[in-house]
Amino acid sequence: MPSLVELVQSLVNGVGIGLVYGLIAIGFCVIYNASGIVNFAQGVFVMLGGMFTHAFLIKLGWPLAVAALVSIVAVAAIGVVVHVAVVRPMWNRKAPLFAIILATLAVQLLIEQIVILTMGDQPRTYPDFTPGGPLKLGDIAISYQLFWILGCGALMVALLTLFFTRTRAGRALRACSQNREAAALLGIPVDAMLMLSFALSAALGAAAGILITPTQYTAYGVGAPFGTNGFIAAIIGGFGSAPAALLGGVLLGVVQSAAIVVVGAGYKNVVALTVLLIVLLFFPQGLFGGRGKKA
Amino acid sequence: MALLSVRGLTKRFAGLTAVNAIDLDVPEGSLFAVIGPNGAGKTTFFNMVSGFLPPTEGTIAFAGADITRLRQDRIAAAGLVRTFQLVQLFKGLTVAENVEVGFHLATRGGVTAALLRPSWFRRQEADVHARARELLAFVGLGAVADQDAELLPYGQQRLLEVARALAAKPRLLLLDEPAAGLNAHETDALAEVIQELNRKGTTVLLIEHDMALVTRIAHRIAVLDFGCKIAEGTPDEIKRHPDVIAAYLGAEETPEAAHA
Amino acid sequence: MSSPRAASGPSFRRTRSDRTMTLPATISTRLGRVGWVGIGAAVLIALLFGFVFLRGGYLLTVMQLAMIYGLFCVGLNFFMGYTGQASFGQNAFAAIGGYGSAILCVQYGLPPILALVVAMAIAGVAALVVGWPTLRLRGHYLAMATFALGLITYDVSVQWESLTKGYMGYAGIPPLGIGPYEIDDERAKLVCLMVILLFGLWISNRLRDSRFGRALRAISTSEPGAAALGIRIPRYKLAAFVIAALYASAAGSLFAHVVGFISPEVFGLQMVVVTFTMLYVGGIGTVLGPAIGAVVASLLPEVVRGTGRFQDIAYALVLLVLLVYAPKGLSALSGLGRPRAATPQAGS
Amino acid sequence: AAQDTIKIGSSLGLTGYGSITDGHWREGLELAVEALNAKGGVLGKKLQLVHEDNKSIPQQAVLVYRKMMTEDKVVAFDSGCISAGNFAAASFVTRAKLPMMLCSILPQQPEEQKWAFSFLPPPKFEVDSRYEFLKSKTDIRKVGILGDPSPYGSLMRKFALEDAKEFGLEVVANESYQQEDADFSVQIGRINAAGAGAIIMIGQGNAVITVAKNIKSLGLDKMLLLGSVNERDLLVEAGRVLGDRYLFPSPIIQVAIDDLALITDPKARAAAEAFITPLKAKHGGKIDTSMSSRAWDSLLMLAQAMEAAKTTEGTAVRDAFEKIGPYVGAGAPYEFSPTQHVGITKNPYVIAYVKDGKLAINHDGR
Amino acid sequence: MTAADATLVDARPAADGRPPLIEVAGLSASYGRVAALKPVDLRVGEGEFVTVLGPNGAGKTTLLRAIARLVPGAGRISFRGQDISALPTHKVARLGIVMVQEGRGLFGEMTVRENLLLGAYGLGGAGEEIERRFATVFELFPKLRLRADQIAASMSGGEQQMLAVGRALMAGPQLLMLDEPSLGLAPRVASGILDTLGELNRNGLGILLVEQKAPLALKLAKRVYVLASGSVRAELPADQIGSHHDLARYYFH
Ligand SMILES: Nc1ncnc2c1ncn2[C@@H]1O[C@H](COP(=O)(O)OP(=O)(O)OP(=O)(O)O)[C@@H](O)[C@H]1O
Ligand SMILES: Nc1ncnc2c1ncn2[C@@H]1O[C@H](COP(=O)(O)OP(=O)(O)OP(=O)(O)O)[C@@H](O)[C@H]1O
Ligand SMILES: CC(C)C[C@H](N)C(=O)O
Ligand SMILES: [Mg+2]
Ligand SMILES: [Mg+2]
Repeated sequence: MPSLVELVQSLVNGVGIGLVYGLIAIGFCVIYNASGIVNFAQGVFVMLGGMFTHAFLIKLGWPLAVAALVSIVAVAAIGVVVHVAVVRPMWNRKAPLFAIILATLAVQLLIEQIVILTMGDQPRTYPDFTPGGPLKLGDIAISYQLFWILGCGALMVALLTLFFTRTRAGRALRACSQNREAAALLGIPVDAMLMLSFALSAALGAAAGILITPTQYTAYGVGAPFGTNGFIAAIIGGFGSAPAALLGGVLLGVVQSAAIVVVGAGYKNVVALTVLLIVLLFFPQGLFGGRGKKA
Repeated sequence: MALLSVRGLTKRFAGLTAVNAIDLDVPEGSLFAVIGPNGAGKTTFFNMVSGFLPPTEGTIAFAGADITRLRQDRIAAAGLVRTFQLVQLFKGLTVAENVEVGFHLATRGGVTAALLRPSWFRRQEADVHARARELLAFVGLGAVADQDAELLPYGQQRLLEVARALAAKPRLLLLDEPAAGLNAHETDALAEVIQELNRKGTTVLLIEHDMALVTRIAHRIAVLDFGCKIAEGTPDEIKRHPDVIAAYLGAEETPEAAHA
Repeated sequence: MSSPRAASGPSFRRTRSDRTMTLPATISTRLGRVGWVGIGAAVLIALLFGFVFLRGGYLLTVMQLAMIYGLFCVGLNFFMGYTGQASFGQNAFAAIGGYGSAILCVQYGLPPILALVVAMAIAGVAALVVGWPTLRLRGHYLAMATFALGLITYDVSVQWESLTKGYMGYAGIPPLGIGPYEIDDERAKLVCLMVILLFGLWISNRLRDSRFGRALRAISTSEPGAAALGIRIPRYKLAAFVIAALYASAAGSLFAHVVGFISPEVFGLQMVVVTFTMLYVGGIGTVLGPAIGAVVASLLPEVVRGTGRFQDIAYALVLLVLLVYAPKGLSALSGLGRPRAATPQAGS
Repeated sequence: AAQDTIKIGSSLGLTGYGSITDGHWREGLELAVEALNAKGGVLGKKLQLVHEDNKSIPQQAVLVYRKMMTEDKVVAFDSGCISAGNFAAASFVTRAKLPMMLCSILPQQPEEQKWAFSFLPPPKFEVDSRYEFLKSKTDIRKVGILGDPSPYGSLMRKFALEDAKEFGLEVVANESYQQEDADFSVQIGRINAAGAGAIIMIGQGNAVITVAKNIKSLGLDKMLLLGSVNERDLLVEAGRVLGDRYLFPSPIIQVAIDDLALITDPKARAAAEAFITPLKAKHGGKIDTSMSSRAWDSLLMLAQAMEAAKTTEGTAVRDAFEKIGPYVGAGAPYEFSPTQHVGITKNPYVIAYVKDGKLAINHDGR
Repeated sequence: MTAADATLVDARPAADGRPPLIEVAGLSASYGRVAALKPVDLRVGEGEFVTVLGPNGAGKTTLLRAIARLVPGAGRISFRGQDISALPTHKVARLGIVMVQEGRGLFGEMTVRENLLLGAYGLGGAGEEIERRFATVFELFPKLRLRADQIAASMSGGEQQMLAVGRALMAGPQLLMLDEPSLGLAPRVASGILDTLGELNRNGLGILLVEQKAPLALKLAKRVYVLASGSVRAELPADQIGSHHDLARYYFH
């Protein structure tokens, strides 16, 4: 029978990894909100964020803030390239949505291979932003980096929510996803908006990667598992809303850690995904996605 | 006896009562119209009757049997078929195929029959092909039978939806604004189609804003406003009904519409 | 940045709900009938097939796998193409087929054909049981739920070592055969798989143009419209799902018997990605598309194998070009040749 | 021209989870081919290495094995660590009567094992060297296991559970993980809560970095991490996090790369030197030797068997290979025989740790 | 044919020499091989109210879409003398050419208010002007004020049509193109909208209206184009078409 401390520590650990999932999930929301596309290349944006920052921080010795900023800008630029070179031409040819999603998978493969060729396949990591730690609350340990993740995650969620509901550009982005023709007829530059969404989403992915690399590592191949977990988190939350995505991630993390305690790590995904299925059966739009249900 | 009999039918959304305790009897063989201002609750009423929305309160009986909360396909199978205000065509299918789908209830055969194609099944398929074309000719779409349904202009899409519903051989046909988007001539043609099938025995319940059409073909009219039934009667009664004029028609409207 | 032609154009026409909820049926059906172009494509595939058959070598294996994946895709096409639903988890049923065949043959000594059929039955029942609650979901949520099914099956096949031997994999699975006659020769195997795939296509074609197939296709574009005409949507979706599962299971079994070895990775995410590629490259919702896609997407990596370290890059680039320039699949290119060509192309 | 070269095939997981290991395996093979060809080749012919990426999945392995058999007409295989891929191909390679040298464990079917030779140290050695270390150098008596479900890992876990008693140790927690997991805190927390003083990690690959990070962020500053054999880059990266609390079994050559004197047996040192000198010349300082040295050995031994058999015909080469007898290689000593197809029969590992970004042997416990 | 009718109205630029608000010359458009619009000439002067009539499938929608650059067309479109035939849709919109689509084209998952706000997208952040326009639209369609926070897709058919027209007005158009705005509206509301259009027109707004309901459409229009099979069959002064006038003779043939 696990002790209370052990249980609480497991819960904290679950929240910790859940925040990581949630952070990745947030990036999905932007492109989805703007186009209805699930960008499976989102995971590689996360990966690239970590890779670039590692290169600038460790190899070139830049200060963290500068390394992070430059990485975010660079990844955002890659997001723009993905849009211009792949998504836009497909969209303009009326490609089915799932074909575009498939294309983002091909983009993932492409970027991964380019990373292997240019940066190698070794994993990299760098230290926590704040040295020392963990914070000890009695016997419970919480890593400093978690506070960074939590803080930045909350900030990202808040800013995104404001952006989508309160700003003209944010509204316009959502409009593009719902009816591109109508949006264009109102003077919204639809292509530019979509491009913006890819840039923003890539930037968010990069930020996530920068924040979570210290808790683990990054390497050319982490995009797929990152993307998968982020996608699951976003679905649990209810696709398309940043706060829900973050919460969905936390929920996923907590369920997984509970599963490890109860049935062991081998079946943790089986349990977590079964829980997900059950959640979906009762909340077919995700836990926090009740809005806008059609009759 | 009434073919469709509705008692106390109510639908509430969050704070809004879209349909409020409506009683309605549609006699077998009649051509019945429901009119009312925008947002009066007409479509919501249809949605409940056809099983697309669960009512908050009330009962719906069709041909003597209670169909409240029955699944949509069961209701259709019972002989109550509807069209939609926003057309719901099968876009990837041709015009003829759309109508062929309409024969779903009138035909049988699943995977096994499709694989083995026994002679009854082949006959049935041939029959369906032929009758689909007849129906299309009947509503005036014979020329575009092999075209992609998606590419029809709006008015023809509405006609196609009517033809498709007819294929299901409904006892009661619910039409939600079938004349929207049709011009005067096309509306006339549609009116003839509706009257013709009514003569052949199909009961029709019709939502329409085109008063000229309604007053010309409907036997009886019910008027909804703010979810409530404010009047019911023959076209003549309704045209003169003060509440209806106030709520819906507007003083100057009646002559205008009549002459169109 | 903006080319006015590309920026305008009818490209905006589709709204999101069009794109998410209803999969691709709009493109599909009008190209679906096996017309002239279909015959052309079939002839091309037959030529490729003949070439590989005569040339021999490892391309036989490539083609064998293409036939197996093709069978999988023909099944998936019932659910994703005709019915317009998303499933990212059909690999689960392939795993049931594969492991069913392996275990039934190796542990219980069943003859391969019988094992294949029994495994299909198991997969069918499994699809029925999980599909019944799951198929109420739509769009991305259905995609996710099915994705979860695939992941769960994967993890179970890894963890349940007493049954599946985990990552160690299952070896020594006997080849297909009847009685004492085993199909051992690579060419014979290929022909056998080809016949099975043709049979699968024949079923697909028959079902598509029937009352059953029309109902599926109706559901894919308008569920309300279909329901209003009396189509029992849950039942038809479930039927399509089960059919897809039966095909997937058969494909999984065939893999086991043809290769003689399976392990969880065979039925992993890779399979989902590969089959999706095939479905979209070939043309989803068409009868022949899945088979064409399977052959093209299987041969493509071999064509670019010569690029060595750049193989994946070359593959991804070619795939992207295909998706960009034939976004509705290769068999949709044929639409250009048909009268009343369907889709307006921007700037053309 | 085909007759002028002897082609050796290699199925490698150059992408996917085997990428790092198999990348090094390829380096070793290439080096051996160059060295052999410089000396005139084998049987008077040049050796040629044909390798294909199996993407770390069996379906691809089947394809590339077949491709190398039918297109390149290789006469033998020397393949990487993706066990499942090698298993998948084993049946038809066996039927074609081609010998296969493997970085992975042996296939499970008896008739397939006749044609396969494993250069991977048996899993028991990895476990025992760590247990021995705990027993003799520390007073830790309770350990927790954290392992992945790879074929090699599963075997190792079996030994870890069986052997503990022998070394006076108790396994108080038996946890598992998956290669791609992003966090192991829960498992580590449970191992800690069970009172273990050391984690026996079972499984190669990047995960060790995350494990080290997790131990650190849980503030477990007494916990030792005894990892599996691994690539130099990973060892160094994890060592950077945990310092000398991260210990791992290593073939001596991996530690001795800058100081061959660490290898005491002169014969072994000579073999190592023959390997390391060209390796350094080719790849500079940043090299890993734990995989590549055995790859090198495997190819040299294969060449020796061909010379002995005076042919490249499969059956003859295999029989000759079984007769090579004791062989002191750069990575380990081997002793293959008709009944022994796992060549490493003596524990080749020392326990090492990371010191100033380099690997060091742990002589004194801490 | 209708050559006589077609010359009843002088289609040359207005006497003051100003270029017309919009002028279309030889505009054609096709979907694949379907020539939905054969070369068409059409003009709306400053402050003019022009109606396009025509049977189903005549190409009316296509005409509007081509002007809005939603379908690529061949031919020349100029707006106040400026050639816009190569501009992307959103730039055309920014010039003040605003279109109410057939089938409404709402942002279904957004609220009524958000839809209206997006109508004023071109205004940027200018708060006061937006408020003023809100007031105008709400006055015109009080229902929209009541339902300001309802999700657009859940509005009734007619309410959605009101929203579509309201949203277009939020854009402060120079030329308002409407594709069957009366579709699904109760007679009172339909004539209400028409009245509003009339008033907007009196205040100088140019309007190009596509309508099936001839009587409604003719009440306000100065000129009428009759479109059939993708070509302009006639161009008539509206007052020439009384209730007695048989439009059908232009439709067929
Ligand atoms: N899902 C919903 N949520 C909230 N309100 C709804 C919903 N569906 C309908 N309503 C509201 O209920 C009222 C009745 O709508 P309904 O569609 O039945 O009207 P209608 O009579 O068909 O109008 P119209 O003639 O304009 O089509 C409307 O005010 C509408 O906004
Ligand atoms: N996307 C499309 N692809 C192919 N053909 C089309 C497409 N859209 C319309 N058409 C065809 O173009 C012609 C003109 O259609 P359009 O929609 O412009 O007519 P309309 O006059 O607006 O008709 P309605 O009054 O019914 O709205 C029709 O024959 C129609 O079938
Ligand atoms: C040595 C290893 C890398 C073995 C590998 N994990 C496998 O068994 O597939
Ligand atoms: Mg309505
Ligand atoms: Mg139109």
